[in-house]
Amino acid sequence: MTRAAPKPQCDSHPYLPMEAEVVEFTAESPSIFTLRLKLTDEQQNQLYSFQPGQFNMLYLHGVGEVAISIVSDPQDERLIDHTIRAVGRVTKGLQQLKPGDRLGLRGPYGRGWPMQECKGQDVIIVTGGLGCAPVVAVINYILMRRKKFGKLTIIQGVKHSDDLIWRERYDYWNTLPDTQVLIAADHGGAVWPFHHGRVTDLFSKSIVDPANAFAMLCGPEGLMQAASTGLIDLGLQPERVYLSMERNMQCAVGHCGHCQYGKDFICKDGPVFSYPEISDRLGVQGV
Amino acid sequence: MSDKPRIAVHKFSSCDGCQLAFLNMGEDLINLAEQVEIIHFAEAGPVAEDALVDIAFIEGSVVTAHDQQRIKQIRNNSQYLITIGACATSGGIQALKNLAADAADWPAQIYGQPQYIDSLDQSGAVSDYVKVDFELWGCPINSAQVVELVNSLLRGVSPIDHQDKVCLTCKQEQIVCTLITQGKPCLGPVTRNGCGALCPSFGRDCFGCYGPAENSNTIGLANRFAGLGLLPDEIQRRFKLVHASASENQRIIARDLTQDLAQDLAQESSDE
Amino acid sequence: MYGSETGFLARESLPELFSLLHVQGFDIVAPQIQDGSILYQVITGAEQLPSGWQDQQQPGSYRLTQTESPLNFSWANGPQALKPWLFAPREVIWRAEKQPDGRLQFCEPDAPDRKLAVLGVRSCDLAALKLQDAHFLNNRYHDPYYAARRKGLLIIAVNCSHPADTCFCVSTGDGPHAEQGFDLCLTELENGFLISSGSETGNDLYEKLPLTKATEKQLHNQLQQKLSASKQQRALPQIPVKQLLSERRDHPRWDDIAERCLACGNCTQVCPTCFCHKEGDLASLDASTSEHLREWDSCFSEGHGYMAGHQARPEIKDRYQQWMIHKLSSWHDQYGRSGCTGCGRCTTWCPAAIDFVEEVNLICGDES
Amino acid sequence: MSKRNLSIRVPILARVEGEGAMDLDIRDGAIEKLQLRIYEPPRFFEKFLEGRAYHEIPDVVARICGICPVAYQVSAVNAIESAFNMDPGPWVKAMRRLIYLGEWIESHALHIHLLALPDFFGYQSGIAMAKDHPAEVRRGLKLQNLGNEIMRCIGARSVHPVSIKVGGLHKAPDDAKLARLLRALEEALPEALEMCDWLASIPLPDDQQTFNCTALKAANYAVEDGILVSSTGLNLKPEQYDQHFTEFHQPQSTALWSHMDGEAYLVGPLARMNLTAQTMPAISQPVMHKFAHRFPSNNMFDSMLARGIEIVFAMQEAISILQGYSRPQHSFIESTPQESQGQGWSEAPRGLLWHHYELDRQGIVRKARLVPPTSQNQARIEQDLHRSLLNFGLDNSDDDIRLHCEKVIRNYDPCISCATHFLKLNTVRR
Ligand SMILES: Cc1cc2nc3c(=O)[nH]c(=O)nc-3n(C[C@H](O)[C@H](O)[C@H](O)COP(=O)(O)OP(=O)(O)OC[C@H]3O[C@@H](n4cnc5c(N)ncnc54)[C@H](O)[C@@H]3O)c2cc1C
Ligand code: SF4
Ligand code: SF4
Ligand code: SF4
Repeated sequence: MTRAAPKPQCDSHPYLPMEAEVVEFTAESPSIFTLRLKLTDEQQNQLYSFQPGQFNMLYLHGVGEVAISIVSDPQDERLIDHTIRAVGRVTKGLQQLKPGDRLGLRGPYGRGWPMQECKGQDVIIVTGGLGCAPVVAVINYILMRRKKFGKLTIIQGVKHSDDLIWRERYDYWNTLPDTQVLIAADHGGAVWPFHHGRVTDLFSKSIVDPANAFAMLCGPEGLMQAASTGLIDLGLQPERVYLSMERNMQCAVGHCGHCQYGKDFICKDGPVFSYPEISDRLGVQGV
Repeated sequence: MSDKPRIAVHKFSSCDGCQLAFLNMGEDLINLAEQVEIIHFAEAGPVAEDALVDIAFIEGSVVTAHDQQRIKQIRNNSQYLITIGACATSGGIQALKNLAADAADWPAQIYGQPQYIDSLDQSGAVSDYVKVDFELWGCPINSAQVVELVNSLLRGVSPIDHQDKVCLTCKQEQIVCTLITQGKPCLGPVTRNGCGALCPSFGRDCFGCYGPAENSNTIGLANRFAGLGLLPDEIQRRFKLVHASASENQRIIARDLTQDLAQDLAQESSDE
Repeated sequence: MYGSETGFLARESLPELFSLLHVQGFDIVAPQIQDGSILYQVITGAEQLPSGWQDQQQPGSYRLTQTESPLNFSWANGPQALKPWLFAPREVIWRAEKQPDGRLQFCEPDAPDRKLAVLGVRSCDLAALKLQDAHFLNNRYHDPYYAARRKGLLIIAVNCSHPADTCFCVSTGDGPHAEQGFDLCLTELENGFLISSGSETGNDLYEKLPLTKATEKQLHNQLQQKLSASKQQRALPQIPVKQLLSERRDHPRWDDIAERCLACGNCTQVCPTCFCHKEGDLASLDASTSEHLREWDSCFSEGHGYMAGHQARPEIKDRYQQWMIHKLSSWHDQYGRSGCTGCGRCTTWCPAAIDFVEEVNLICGDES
Repeated sequence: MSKRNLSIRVPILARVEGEGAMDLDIRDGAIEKLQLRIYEPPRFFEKFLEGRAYHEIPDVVARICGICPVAYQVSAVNAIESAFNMDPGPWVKAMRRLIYLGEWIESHALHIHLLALPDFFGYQSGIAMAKDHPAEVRRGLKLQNLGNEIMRCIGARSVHPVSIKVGGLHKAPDDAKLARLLRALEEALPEALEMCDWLASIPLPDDQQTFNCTALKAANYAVEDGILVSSTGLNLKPEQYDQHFTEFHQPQSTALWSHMDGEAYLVGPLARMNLTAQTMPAISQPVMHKFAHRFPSNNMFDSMLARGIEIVFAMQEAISILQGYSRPQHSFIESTPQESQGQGWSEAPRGLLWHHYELDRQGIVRKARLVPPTSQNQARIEQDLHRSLLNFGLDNSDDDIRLHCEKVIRNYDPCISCATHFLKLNTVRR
């Protein structure tokens, strides 16, 4: 695998953020929101480019930085979207921003999804937990360029039916040609219209051709592990199964050591890995 | 009315030392007063014990029936309740009383008219009685902790819970380890950082005034102290000072170390 | 070629080296005795060098004693040497200033431009320096602060004559004598120092020092010293530790370590190759400016494995495995060799007296 | 005088250390009840000390009081060193004096600016006063911080410092830090003098009364040790304390009270100035001479100026100790525990603080007794409240009466946290 991550723009001083402005704030759910940002420096704005699956470090003044995936389309006008779940210090602070507010941004960082490799192929996307941002970028990317890709299955698993956001979006996607949305909840409740149980139960229902498909996985490690083996059993080639990994991240440039996942630094060797690259560690306690 | 956050500083059973983290701030005390509205802080002047506030800081432990009512009232009146210092957070040095078998008799032993003394058998942490939103550890806490905390609250984000070990500070500051070079029973490896490794920087072993750190292996350290030649009673006294009530320290205090050591020795000789 | 020549500098002439360095604008960092240990500090003259000091090191124990000997370097490494001078324990990497109109300005502090000559660097630390260079400089991203300090650094190595009981650099191939990576290298003999140079800057100094040609006898003594310093009690096993460690995560010895380990992180802080750090903000009370700091962190701390609402390495055992497996296994994949240069610090400075080498041997040995 | 009835309750006394209240009942134009009621719950420190090793005592007793921890530590080590027959030598004594002076500066500056002065200028707090008198309050905070800085240099921090041990200091302070400290003190000294001028110019109630004073005396103004002298002519060593001073329990109080030969007495800055001003080098200097005539004083309100003068003294004294500083070979002498007992004392910012310990062969405390300044001042405070209120006049408005009483109490800088941490162990036991 030699998919090197491209270098970001702000390279002369790898730690120094650029100033960005909040253009739009969208509340997706009580704890999930989307920040649409724009670099305030026109030149930086022109130079900025990224690939789906890459991420930025967002800085909230006086509080700190967090790694957040870019969900907008790389070809979009120069606006950079981030969908964020407010869980802790920084992200809860980001949730209080309003249009016009300024923050810091540096990036993009990391190795994104294999978008070139899977042109013309079927794609199966498996996500778990609350709205998994990194794959939203892929879904948008494929839907924007629908003809360039084969069949698309989106499988979303949630613990509880209440955790599902973007219900309309899923319903809409499901109506598109060659596109299928499958949803599972561990605890569905009486009126849950979708599957009760695990996402892996749904693989057999997918419309994609396992022999010609790429898989993109994002979610809790246990789920990704189970999904990887399930998909490989289904007939996908292991090197076509991709996973987006997560570890604590401080610097995003491979210096701080926090995002080590075995031998890899998730910030620069990932966050997206192919299954064979990390199968030796997947699901191992303490790695 | 200003829209600045309203704060209160309440005192329970304590030495007043943690309130000094405010009063010893120097210029920052005046800066702070510009950022917040101080509603109740008896030692500094304003008295309004029952006012509604955004943030209530609590110093001291709960030791009387009246204290119990008072802390509940404060909880009801405050949006955030934050303990400052060992007394409020873990019961503090007063909690040594909790470990004494005859503590209930102390007032009678001491005061001519003990019926006038309102004192519970226990010195309790505030969290024994009401929900606490955040705890500042330390005996005493310092001004830097207060400034950092207030900074977070003013920005509407949760404060940072520092819980790494004193050892990390020692090494960053290039302070020489007292345990390694002098064989002293230093509690640094199980104590929260935040003080700046003051004791080791003055050549002495940390006695744990900032309380247990995250993942504190007090049993491992107690065994090491035994290896350094400390007797069971000395080992227990190490863990029984400022945060005697903390569960990590109780693991050592509430244990019959003489028994354990005897077993260990027997084990060792049978291994040979 | 540098280093083809070896000259002799009489002990009385050591001040000449100090003057030469001062003339060239260097501050001199050298060993000092402080609080029962040897620390590296800025000194102004050769007479401030400690003499006659010897160390006894054991797992979890370090003691110094002074003898009548005139030797300045007859001890093994103390808790820290080179690392803090390049990779600062705590520094501001940028500052954010909020303008009255709400705009943010990000400013970088001036890059450090101090010229430092470090006297007394041991070969294990030279090897470690190479690894830190690989991490902070020869990586895709350049650390500007490390780079600036590195640029101003002049290294005067001293060959180890008295390794500690905790040293095992011979088994990692990193000592006891320095082969490369220095500007000057000294071997301390009874009356003075054998000197060779290892760089152009070193050569320049070498030329200017009042040296005599090394005698046969002196060169023989140097060799003897190397041979005796190579007899070390401890050794890393000469087996494929890289695979064995990561395969044996279930070995019962890890549980035994976890009972003793205090997860205090001392081993990682004294290790000359450890690079982990965390970042944080220190804001002014009025919220206008905020300094973005980085400071040393450790894989033993809670924040290292923390993720939103989840901890990757909750148990002490997980953290010890991260430390040892990274050091002796992952490092090979990351930087082409193990991350351990045999300095023994992690063993001496462990408050729980855990013997790193012994544990590796037990986990990777055949008896399990 | 009208025959008025009045009842004033001040449930929480502001700007004092610790928790106290004041009750005043006037019936038919006469004071029926007037008391400073200390209700802060007891903390039983003397009990905690039992069973602790001698070397742990400084860390335990410091936590009795966050405002004067050094006073506790020094009285304790004085007592233990006397028990073990140790003399730690002049360097150690100078260092203890130095950190103690830091505590005086910090405590006095805090009391003057944040606790007492707002009364005289009509503010609720020092912070509120800072809006109209920014220069004076900032100067006060700066002096307070300098006191803290002295303590940080010698003891690592100003609340519960960590360097004092039986036999000396754990470690000699850092030379570079001391050099910076010396410069800072020299630079700030003129500001302390200005503060004194300013304090001397503030109009005070003229409230003459007679009272007993007690203080330690030494060749150079007593701080860390001395001989007890009193206006009644006592001249005592620590071990004679018990012969003249007795403690008793008042029902309204969780603190014990103390009498000297059966009478109330005053300890603290005014008592020190009244009895020993001539031993203070500062007072004989030309810049200070103008204040000398105010002492001895029968007006309790002169306590504030006494504190100001003590700040100047403390800074000058600290400067002279620092100028003569040299690093010793050893920062402490080893102690050899023995079965023994010892008494020791020192002049806390608020006055005399006496400790007594009984130790066993290993140096474990068997019994401890401590008498803090506020307990000693309690009887005097109530006496003063009565006299002063009568002088002031019971016809004044409720608010004025209340404020006047509070002024009187605050003038003693009572430290209630201290007062309640003590127990009399030789009282009734079954
Ligand atoms: C490559 C990558 C992409 C991500 N993309 C998104 C996204 O698009 N949307 C989203 O909501 N979340 C995303 N996350 C997770 C997000 O970074 C964390 O949820 C967030 O950092 C936690 O913030 P907090 O408010 O809890 O910070 P704090 O609790 O203040 O965390 C303190 C520090 O720890 C780091 N940290 C904490 N949790 C994590 C974590 N889970 N992963 C990495 N670092 C962490 C932070 O960077 C911060 O520096 C991504 C993480 C990674 C590694
Ligand atoms: S002195 Fe104590 S705190 Fe410091 S490194 Fe040693 S064990 Fe840790
Ligand atoms: S080193 Fe330990 S005992 Fe000393 S101040 Fe710090 S936390 Fe408290
Ligand atoms: S792992 Fe231990 S022995 Fe090896 S370089 Fe690091 S500190 Fe030295």
